[in-house]
Amino acid sequence: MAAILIHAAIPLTIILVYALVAIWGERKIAGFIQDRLGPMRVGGWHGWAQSIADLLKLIQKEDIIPTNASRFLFKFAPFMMFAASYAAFAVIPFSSAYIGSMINIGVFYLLAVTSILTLSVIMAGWASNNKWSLLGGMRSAAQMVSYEVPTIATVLTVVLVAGSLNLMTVTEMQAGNDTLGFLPNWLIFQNPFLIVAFIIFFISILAESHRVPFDLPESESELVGGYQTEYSGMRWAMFMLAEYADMLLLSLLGATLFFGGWNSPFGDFMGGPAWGFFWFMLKGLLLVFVMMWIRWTLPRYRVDQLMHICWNILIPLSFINLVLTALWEVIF
Amino acid sequence: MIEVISKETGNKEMVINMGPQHPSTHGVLRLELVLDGEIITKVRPHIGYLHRCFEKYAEQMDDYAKVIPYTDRMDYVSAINQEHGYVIALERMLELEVPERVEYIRVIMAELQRIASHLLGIGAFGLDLGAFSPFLYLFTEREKILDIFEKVTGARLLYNYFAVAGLMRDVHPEFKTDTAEFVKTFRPKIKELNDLLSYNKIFIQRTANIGVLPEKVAFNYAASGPVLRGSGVKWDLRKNDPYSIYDRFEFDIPVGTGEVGTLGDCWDRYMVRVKEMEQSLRIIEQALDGMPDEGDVMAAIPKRIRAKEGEIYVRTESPRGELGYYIVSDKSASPFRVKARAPSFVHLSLLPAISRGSLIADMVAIVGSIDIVLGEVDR
Amino acid sequence: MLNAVKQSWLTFKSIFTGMGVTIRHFFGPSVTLRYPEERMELPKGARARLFVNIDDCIGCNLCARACPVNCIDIETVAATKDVDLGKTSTGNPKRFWLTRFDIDMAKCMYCDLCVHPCPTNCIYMVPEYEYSEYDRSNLVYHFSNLEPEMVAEVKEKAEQEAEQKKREREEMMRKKAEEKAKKELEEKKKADEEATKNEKENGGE
Amino acid sequence: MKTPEEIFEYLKNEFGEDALTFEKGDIGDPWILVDAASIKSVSKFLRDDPGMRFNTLMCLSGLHYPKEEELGVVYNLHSTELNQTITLKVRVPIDEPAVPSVEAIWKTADWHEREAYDMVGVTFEGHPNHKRILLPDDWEGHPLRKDYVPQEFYRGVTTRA
Repeated sequence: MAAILIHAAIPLTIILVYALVAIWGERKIAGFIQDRLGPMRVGGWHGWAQSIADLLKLIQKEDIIPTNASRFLFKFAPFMMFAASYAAFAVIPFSSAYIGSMINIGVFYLLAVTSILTLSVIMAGWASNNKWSLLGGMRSAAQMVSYEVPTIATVLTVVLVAGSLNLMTVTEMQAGNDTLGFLPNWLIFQNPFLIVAFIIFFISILAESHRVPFDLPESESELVGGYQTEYSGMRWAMFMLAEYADMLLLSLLGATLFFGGWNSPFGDFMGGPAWGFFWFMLKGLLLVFVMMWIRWTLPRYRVDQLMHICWNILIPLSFINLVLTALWEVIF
Repeated sequence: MIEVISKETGNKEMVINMGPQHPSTHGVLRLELVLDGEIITKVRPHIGYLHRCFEKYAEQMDDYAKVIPYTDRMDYVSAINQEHGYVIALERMLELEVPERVEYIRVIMAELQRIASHLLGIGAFGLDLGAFSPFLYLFTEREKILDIFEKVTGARLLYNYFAVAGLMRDVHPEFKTDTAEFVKTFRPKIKELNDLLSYNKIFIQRTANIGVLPEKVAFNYAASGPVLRGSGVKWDLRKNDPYSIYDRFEFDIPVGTGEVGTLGDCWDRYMVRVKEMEQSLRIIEQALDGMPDEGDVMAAIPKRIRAKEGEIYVRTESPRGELGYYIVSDKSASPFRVKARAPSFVHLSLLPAISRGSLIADMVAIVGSIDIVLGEVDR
Repeated sequence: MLNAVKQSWLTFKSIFTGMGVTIRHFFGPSVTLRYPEERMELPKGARARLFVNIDDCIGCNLCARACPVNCIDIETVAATKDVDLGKTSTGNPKRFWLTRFDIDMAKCMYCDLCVHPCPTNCIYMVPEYEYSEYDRSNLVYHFSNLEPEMVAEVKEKAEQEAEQKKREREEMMRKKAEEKAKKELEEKKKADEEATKNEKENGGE
Repeated sequence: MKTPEEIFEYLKNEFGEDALTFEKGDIGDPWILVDAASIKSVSKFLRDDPGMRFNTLMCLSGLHYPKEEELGVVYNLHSTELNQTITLKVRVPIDEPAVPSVEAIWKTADWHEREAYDMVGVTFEGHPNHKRILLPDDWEGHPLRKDYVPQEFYRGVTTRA
């Protein structure tokens, strides 16, 4: 029992600490990109305690439920959303010494569990009984269902090369430093088609985690706040938390599949479980940084263009890529 | 939820209120949208939330000059241009001579204000489409212009700087160097804007072929300024009906080209504004060269203006288009009637004509591309 | 197919160009001020608050009349003959006690129209912008430096003088009227006398 | 390019002397006073005639003349093709302020006419959406009339400061 609790507590702690840091970090990054400073007041050095202050404020806020909302679903949606992203962390290998649950179908489980996010977004959008929320919910349902296909196809490509659905095994086989003599044995350097796969994967996770240029469900300049319009206080904070957790989850998945997970880029140098955790988080956070960087650069797509990109470009491309990878594997 | 069955398609339609409090209606504008899914079948703009009785105030004032600060408040983004139109109308009506130096300072100020206004318009347009950073970069540049204005006029937004046949105060000695410095630093920023936003493929996909305004419709709706020029019409009051001393300067009229989509789409209107800023810089440079260093900034006119009976309609090119003042005077000290023909008002009225059949996201782009200021729409 | 590849490439290229611009800004300096610690220096002629140098004010009311929003409220009392209010620094003689000179900064629209008509340049804008208040009535600035007792005294004096003047005028009027009446009476008398004389003369004939 | 006088002569040949009068104030622009009944046909002629080609209606304003107890509508026209300008004016009695709408000729007149109705109370016959534009639909009175007194209460809310 105690072991289970500890296993459950470790990812939760990581998520919570990460969310506080990432929200602060995103504001700082946005600030620096826009020639500002971002939060500077709370806590002294560069306003590091800003997220904590925000969290305290959100906890104290009134919990408003619209009169005509579907009360149960309205209350339940944020928790379900957070639960889905949290549960998926169980199969992420944080270090060579730690993985929440060592199951053989890790990737499959992760993709299945994250699909629940779609449900909770629709739930929130529909339960609010607000037209903007409904539009946001519907958009996001379409978007997430669609973009799951290229995500799965690219993950499948990796699985094909690695030969395992267990993320720990996938990571372990990326150890070592002898691709072309000096590069680490990461999957992205193994095979030219995996580079294409990574690009498709990265675009898809941008869309899956509602980041610019695909942030249509909550695009504030069109739909006010999308499915979050009617939420306030703690429930809204849960959405925020789930969103950032989702971002981290998909980035970590990307780091595991393409960038060698907890493997050090320098072979055995700076290896070991503790350094492994460090490298893993560093890789994940770098991807998160790129997502934020993109967010503060680009405008967003329109909903039909979003669908066009997915169904007409990414899905065919990802399947062609899958076939070519298979050929490459057979030949070499 | 209000649902209606469409007579034409038989689909269920949803009525949705965009505004008056909505992030991308640029103020308190309410658009009543009838949606079939996400496709707009009908738009009904509702205005008047910012109506501040400018015309009634103008009649109630006991002096023609007291109206000038109220003209500032119509289009608060380009206050100088609003004043310019009003004082020119009065000067033409009373046949007053304006000193040379005043004309040059007025042109420099008006062109700086045009750049400032376009910066805000372009920035807010990008913001509507989800690009946040360009907005703040452009705002930084706008602040520099406002700094110049503050040093000259004492105010940052609502200047009340132009007086009838003169200026409220002379410019400070560093005015020329300050402005020249700004012109120098601003040119590279336009290139940066083009890199970051104008030629960004996502931005082009969002704005090309959207909200197409054909030339004929534009004339019928009396569109003017960048909206008309975006449709490919070479029409600029500074060239076609020159006022002040604009006939002395050399500059081009940028028009829409349809290079990324259809002629007269949102991108063309946007690009006309970007190119216009470069032309304004050219005018400023020429005006700085030609501006006399010494001279009066106030013509010798009686302290209180008393007009004879008569009326006049004077139009000037404000950043948003043709700004007209129709002034009727009787023999009293206050105007009998002042009507401001606001370009934003006219442009907003053509919104239903160009937005039928588009998506909600396009609606945002169209409203942003015609660049309305609600203060001017409602007056 | 080739076109699609080209389009995708152009899309990526434009995205990377944009990202290049933002990352340059990321490492560039910040342009903002951290307000309470750092303050912007307003230029000399900035219009942020109205100020009245009350010693120079002659109470001519021109500024109040120029104001489009009527935010200046002036009450003057004519100085009595026995006091000399002196002259302003510009040399204009002062003839009025300024019992009230209030400016409601909540109403003011910073248009600068009141500054120009002033004959002694005693009302002007100062670059001082940090004067927000919790109560709107605190935004009414009282520039008159007369104590309430002084105001009362001055008013009383002025009233007395006015009354005296009135009385004097009445006196004068009465005198005039009396004189006029006298004159008229005399004229009438004369006329009467003449009439009787004439009558007599006529009657005598 | 024609001067207003020439345009007046041109119009007189077409519509006769009864409907049109040429007027000018002591200062400013001259205008042509048009009979309310014929404003629509005059407008259509001005737009379509090859010698006129007034393709834009720059401005349309409503006026109130308290002394004559009349309302006026002023049309400022411009031809971008021939670069000429003319001002038309219509005056109607205040108790029967009906003017034919020119919305069908220049679409821009739509909102301008609604504003004129809202502000001075001229009614436009044949306007497709004849409603107030700036003020709420149930407002009383027309604010730009010289004798306008604002209503005390609007839906139970005082209109005083």
